[in-house]
Amino acid sequence: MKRFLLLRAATALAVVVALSALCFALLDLAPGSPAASILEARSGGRPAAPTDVARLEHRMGLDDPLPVRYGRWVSGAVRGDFGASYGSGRPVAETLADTAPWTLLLTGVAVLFSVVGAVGAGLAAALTRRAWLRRSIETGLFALGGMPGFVTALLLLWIFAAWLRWLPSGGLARPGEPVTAAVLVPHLVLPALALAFGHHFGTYARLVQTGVARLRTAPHVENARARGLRRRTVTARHLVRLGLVPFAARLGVGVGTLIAGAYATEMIFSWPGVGREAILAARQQDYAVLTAVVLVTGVIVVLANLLGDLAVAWLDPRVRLSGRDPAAPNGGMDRAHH
Amino acid sequence: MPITDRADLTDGVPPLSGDGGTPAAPTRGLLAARVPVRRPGVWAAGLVLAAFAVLAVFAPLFTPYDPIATDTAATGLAPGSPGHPLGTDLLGRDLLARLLYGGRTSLLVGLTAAAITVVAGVLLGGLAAAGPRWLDELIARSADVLLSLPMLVVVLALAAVLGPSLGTVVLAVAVTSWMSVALVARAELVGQRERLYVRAAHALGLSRGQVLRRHLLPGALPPIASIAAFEVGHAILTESTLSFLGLGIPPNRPSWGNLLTEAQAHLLTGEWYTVAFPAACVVATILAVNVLASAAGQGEGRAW
Amino acid sequence: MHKSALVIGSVVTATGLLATACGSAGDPSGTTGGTFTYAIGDEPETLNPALQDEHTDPVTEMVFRGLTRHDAQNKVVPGLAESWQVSKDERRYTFTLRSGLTWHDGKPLTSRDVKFTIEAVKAASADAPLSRNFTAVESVETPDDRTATLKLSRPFSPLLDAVSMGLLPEHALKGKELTDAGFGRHPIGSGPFKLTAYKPGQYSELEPFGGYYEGRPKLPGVVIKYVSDDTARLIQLENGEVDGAHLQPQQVGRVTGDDRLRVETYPTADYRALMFNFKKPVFADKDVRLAMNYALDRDAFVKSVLLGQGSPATGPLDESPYKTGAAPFTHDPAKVDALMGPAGYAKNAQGLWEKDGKTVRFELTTFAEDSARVAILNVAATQLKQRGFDVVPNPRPADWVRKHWGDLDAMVVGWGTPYDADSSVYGPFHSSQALDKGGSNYGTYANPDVDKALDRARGTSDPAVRKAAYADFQKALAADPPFAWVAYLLTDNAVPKALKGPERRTLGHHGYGFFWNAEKWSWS
Amino acid sequence: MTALEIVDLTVEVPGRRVVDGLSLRVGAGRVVALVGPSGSGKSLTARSIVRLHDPDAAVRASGAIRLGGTDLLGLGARELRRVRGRRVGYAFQDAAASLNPAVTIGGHLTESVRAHDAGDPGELGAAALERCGLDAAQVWEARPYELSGGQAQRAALALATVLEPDLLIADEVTTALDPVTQAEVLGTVRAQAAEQGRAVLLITHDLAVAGRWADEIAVLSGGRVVEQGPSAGLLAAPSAPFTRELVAAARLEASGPSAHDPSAHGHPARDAGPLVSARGVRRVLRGRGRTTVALDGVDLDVREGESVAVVGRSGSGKSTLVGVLAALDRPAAGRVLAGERDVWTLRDRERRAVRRGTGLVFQDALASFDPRYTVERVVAEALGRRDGVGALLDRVGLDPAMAARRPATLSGGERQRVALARALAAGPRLLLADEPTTGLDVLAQERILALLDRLRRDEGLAVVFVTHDLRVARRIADRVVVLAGGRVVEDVPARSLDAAAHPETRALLAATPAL
Repeated sequence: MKRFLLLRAATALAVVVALSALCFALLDLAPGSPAASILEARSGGRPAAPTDVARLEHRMGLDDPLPVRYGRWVSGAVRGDFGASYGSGRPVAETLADTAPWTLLLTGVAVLFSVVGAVGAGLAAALTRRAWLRRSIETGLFALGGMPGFVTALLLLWIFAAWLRWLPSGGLARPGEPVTAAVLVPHLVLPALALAFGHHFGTYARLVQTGVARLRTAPHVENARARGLRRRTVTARHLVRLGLVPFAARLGVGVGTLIAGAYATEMIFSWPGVGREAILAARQQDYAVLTAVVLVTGVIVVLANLLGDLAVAWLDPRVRLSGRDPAAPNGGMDRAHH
Repeated sequence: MPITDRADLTDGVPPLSGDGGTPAAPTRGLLAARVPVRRPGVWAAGLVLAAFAVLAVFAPLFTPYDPIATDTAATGLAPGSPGHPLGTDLLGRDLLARLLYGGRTSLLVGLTAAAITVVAGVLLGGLAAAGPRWLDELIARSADVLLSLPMLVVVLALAAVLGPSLGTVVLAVAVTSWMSVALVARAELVGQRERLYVRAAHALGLSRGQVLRRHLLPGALPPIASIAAFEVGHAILTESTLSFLGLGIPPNRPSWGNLLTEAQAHLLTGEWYTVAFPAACVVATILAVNVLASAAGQGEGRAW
Repeated sequence: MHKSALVIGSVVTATGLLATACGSAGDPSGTTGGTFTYAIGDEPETLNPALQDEHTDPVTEMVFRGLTRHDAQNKVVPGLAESWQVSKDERRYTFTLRSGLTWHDGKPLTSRDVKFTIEAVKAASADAPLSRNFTAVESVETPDDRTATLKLSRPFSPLLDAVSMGLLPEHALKGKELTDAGFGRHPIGSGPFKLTAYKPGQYSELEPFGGYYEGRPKLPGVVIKYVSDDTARLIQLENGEVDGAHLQPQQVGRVTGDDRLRVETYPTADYRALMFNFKKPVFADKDVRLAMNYALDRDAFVKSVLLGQGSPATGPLDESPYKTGAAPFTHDPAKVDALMGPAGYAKNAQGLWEKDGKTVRFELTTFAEDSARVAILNVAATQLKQRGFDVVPNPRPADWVRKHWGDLDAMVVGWGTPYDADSSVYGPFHSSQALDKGGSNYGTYANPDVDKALDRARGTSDPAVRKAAYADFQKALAADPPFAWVAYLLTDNAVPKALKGPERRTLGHHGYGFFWNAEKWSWS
Repeated sequence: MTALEIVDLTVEVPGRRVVDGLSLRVGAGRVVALVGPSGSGKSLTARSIVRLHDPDAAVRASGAIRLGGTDLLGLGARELRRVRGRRVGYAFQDAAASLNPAVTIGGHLTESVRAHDAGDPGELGAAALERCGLDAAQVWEARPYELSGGQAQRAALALATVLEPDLLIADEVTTALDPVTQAEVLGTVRAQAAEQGRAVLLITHDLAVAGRWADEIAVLSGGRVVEQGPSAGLLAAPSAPFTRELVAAARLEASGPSAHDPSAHGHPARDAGPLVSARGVRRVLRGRGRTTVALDGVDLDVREGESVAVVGRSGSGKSTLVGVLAALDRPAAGRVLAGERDVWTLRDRERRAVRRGTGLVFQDALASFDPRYTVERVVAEALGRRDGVGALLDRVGLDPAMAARRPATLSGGERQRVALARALAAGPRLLLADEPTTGLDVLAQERILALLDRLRRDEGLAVVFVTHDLRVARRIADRVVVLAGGRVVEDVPARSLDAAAHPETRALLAATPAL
């Protein structure tokens, strides 16, 4: 187990390093000058004069070679200094400190919804003997799976905020209102639901369903029944735990999808998280912010993957022996739909 | 589920299947061929896809309108208006024409992206499975990195380097989804390689190439076909999401994603059908594709 | 049934959540009598007025005040300066500040702040778009606390307009960069409202400033909420989560039916036009450009793209006091034929104008992210095509456009200002401002008559001379059009019926300026 | 005293009546073996006792199953649960698979005790483990996959008997075990039955096992008990024709002219050089953190026409040896010679020719066929053409009409013949057979063995036959090689096996039941 943990952690670290280099390089490849877009943003969308652009680029050090800039960035990043936003001049670290917790909260709750809902629906579909129930759950899951995440979000917004007016449509709280739990919860429900339902919810539920259904006639489940265990014990201890392994293996990767999905969800629900920050930064070519956000997102995803691996190892101790690829024998359907 | 990466570690005797007389659980290969015939849903899904494909390919035969030509004399017509069965948008563009031509784009993106994804994924997965251990590790770790990288960034960079276009979307989808195919292909090939019948084939004196061609690839094909079908749906979904974020198909080329994006501003202002039609097309296509994909991957405990 | 327990449990939990949530959701009665909450799409990068252009966002507009300001007719009137004198040679402006002015933090506001502001903006050059307005200022003298004298190297008539820019506090910015992020988010101004909280990505909260020179504003508070999604903004308005909101044209109809709300529709000086790139030979013939100006059906644009929220545009100064109506552009297909025929063009088999085997073929592009511009592009392309111009509509992403200004054929652009005409016509139309020279004349339009008229208008503050110069300018432009003008936009804002005070004025880019007289607003 | 009485039991699965009027008694303290060929309804009968069918399959049972006066068939789900585990213990064929890999052995025992509120789990569990010959302190915290096959089966047995049930159903519990372990496990079962007055229903296809460890044998055929009686008497004087057939097959006596008789086959090839030889072969297996030396300096020659049985316990390296001899697995040290040539210095193409010249048959025949292939394709692939498939099938005693079927639809014996047909397609001089009859019922086993005899006799085929069953080894081989810990510990002619001296061989001999 120790070896397994170390191996996983080392891999995660390597992934983060590779990620930082990759996203720095990727953003560097993007043409178009951040300076131009800053100036344009400042002048109300009017095109900026090329000489001004060149001057600003020089001042921002954007004309240094890529390795120099990467070195500068890394040496800052390890000290928690991600530079300042090209646009507002605000330290990126400060922006992250302001926004990352909200994204974590949103995705955390969405993961919770996703897990509770998918496990619930999947188990119901796997365990019920009523064909109509199973079929209607399956159909519902299929329908959810066919809907782009943003459509789901808009639909929820339309139903619960615009039509029924049960829930607020966005933000953390009313402006000026202290952000307390009682205020936050209703504001959180719609975006978290949208995020959970809009991103692989069906996949998860189906993984639970097939994972559990496949085990229903497994010898150890049969044995558990033959030993006169209570149905609840058989289901919870012998059927569900191992049946959740494929789902858990997939969930770690899925969190990445979810966070990426949060980008659009945060835009729609005015949720002040890193995703919204990233989209805005991307539109303004504010690479200082974008690079940091991507890195932070990547770190969260890597951590989520790590947690997913640990969950799998906990659910199925055999995995600890092999030390890698807990998902692979189950088909490893690691589709990332960001 | 059982982790049998070294079945020959002990001389352990594999369990018998039941009393031995009755056929064991049907194998996947068998089912892949059988399932579609048995399930009406599969036929329906195939029909829907075929209909969409025909409508898209022969779009000009089904509508006299140019999907991007505006008509300021016929703006915002409701469905059922004379000459415009599905109505028009606020610029007077015929919605049916836009849906048909949009289907062209979306299906094209879906199919080509899925094709590239699957070919690349199988190739890389095959390399990982067959190649030396370091290559396996390299591919697996690259997949890890890419899975951790929000797709948005990749697409942003690609769109910036190549300019947003259909090709960029296709490439973006492929670059960000080959990993799943590669992982499945690798797992399948490794799993197949350790199956007894592959050993039996080697024992017959077949060459590596022959074994790969006759046994490994056909064996890995159903799950790959299944994932390929999912990729088509995934690509269409991704196309629409990217277009929604303004990173996808150039806005002037109708695609279902673009139609949705344009229309979503009208969700509350009366023109609900501008959202409903393209959304229905996307959902129906992905449903159909998913039904087919599940049928292909049936029995593997695989989900979509 | 044990197996259903989990499912039912989760359903119960979810329902419970919903139930809790419902209690605290939308309160349709609004907050009448309290803080006015207004939702807008764009959030500025900074609240420093010197880093914005003359069209400032609502918060900056309310927090800051300049030496001068604009009235409902966009005329320059006293702001922090109670009066000013201009020397005969128009190279010396002397401003007298009102007495007893203070900053929001209670520090006194003096002429040294005027000097600091102008010098800081000048020094910031590229960082501050408005520095272009102060290039002519040679020095600022402060003989006493209430007097500031600006010395100019040459006459620059837009100066009074330029000093409407919000004044910056020396004590808060001394020794710092003008782009200082802290100041950009926690600005100290001298305007009618004081910023009490700014949550980036969420909202800004303002309270009335008691030390404002016209007295404490009547509204007990203003919140500007940043809601980028148009639909979400409408929902929040309807739910009562916000009291007022900036509206999209297609949303006006829906809000009009709401008996709690009133829609304030104001004209803007923000026009849309098709800009031609004069480096492309296809646009060399002015008759072709004239013909295109006659080929556009501007009323159809207003009706379709803008849903009535706009008016036809024929030139850059239609919403300006200098408007002459020199350009007779209407939708006139016969005129198109009459212009194209003599110019040597004939319709080919596809019904396209053709000369020497070449059609009038060009790509019409615009920022793909701006859906309103894309809509204009498509309608324009369709209309021009119907009249025989071989237009290829192709919106492109802003990044791409920014890199390829010189290569574009034609582009849907937006310009215009409600303030001094100079700032929105000199840049795009004067040949000295051509793209290659680092200016914003992106089409590289060059017309000596236009140049002469613009220079004349800029060089004097004599209203009569300026009027004549701009008349000449408009005439020259109409004869040799650099653009095909499409429409001016109207801007719509929903406010509660109980809110009194918003007053119609021609607004600027983005419809910014709605809060121009917020200090006078009150609940009825 | 009758503990279990089954009266006129009929079990139907959709479309088929599998058990048809079966009646059976098991007295307290008695071990009754339910013996029958594959498909005779043994397992279904056992499962019917505690209604352990697939929840989705519509299995219908009628008749009466009385356990000390309770009719189990009449019980509701709640009452039945109280019977399961407490009054009826059930031990499964694949012990490791029948335990949850995520739960420790102690955890399994604890939950069983708790489910019936039967007392202190730690105490009862430990006692049950001790009874089954396991050290509770050692295995309590272990997870099933950490145990050896024998340990797992003991643990499963302890689990089935932790609450000292009146009846233990042992469903093919030792089929996958080597004879030594089998003897230990069944010895325990029998001892416990006697000590605790427990009735044991021993389901097995192996008549010899039944004869050695059961008090009574009930022979099942076509869903009925055709004969029931005390083991010794029944085996000595079977009365029902089917029983006679079964007993004959189980005696493993060659029916035709013996293959052992050198004069019977036309290739007295003792003088010729070996077909294949292993010289100092060492093979190391690596897997999941464990490294095992599977073969350690093995020398072996197989000559033309010779039949060599390789026997040994689980893990002794038997199957590894087959892989090495087949030129499939490369040894870490030592040489494998085909004729005079070292196969691992040959070029790839030549090595493949060596493989073609060697037939290989696996225990799990079905798994050795590509699931997409029909019988015809399976054989044709080895043959290189389609037209000889019918003849080959005929040669292994299969109806050529079977060519169109898929192996999955065939019975175990038929599959193994298809495997043989494939192995013979390229006309090999050597056949390597890795436990080809393990898991087959005696009748099917006998048919395969007879077929091998005939092939040796008619075609002079050399055979290396891996088995853990000394009776089979005796029946098929000229020479018996005993492996232990990856080494050859005994290499003797089959007829002098009884005189073998090595303790490993003695242990195997002692553990092997005989009729």
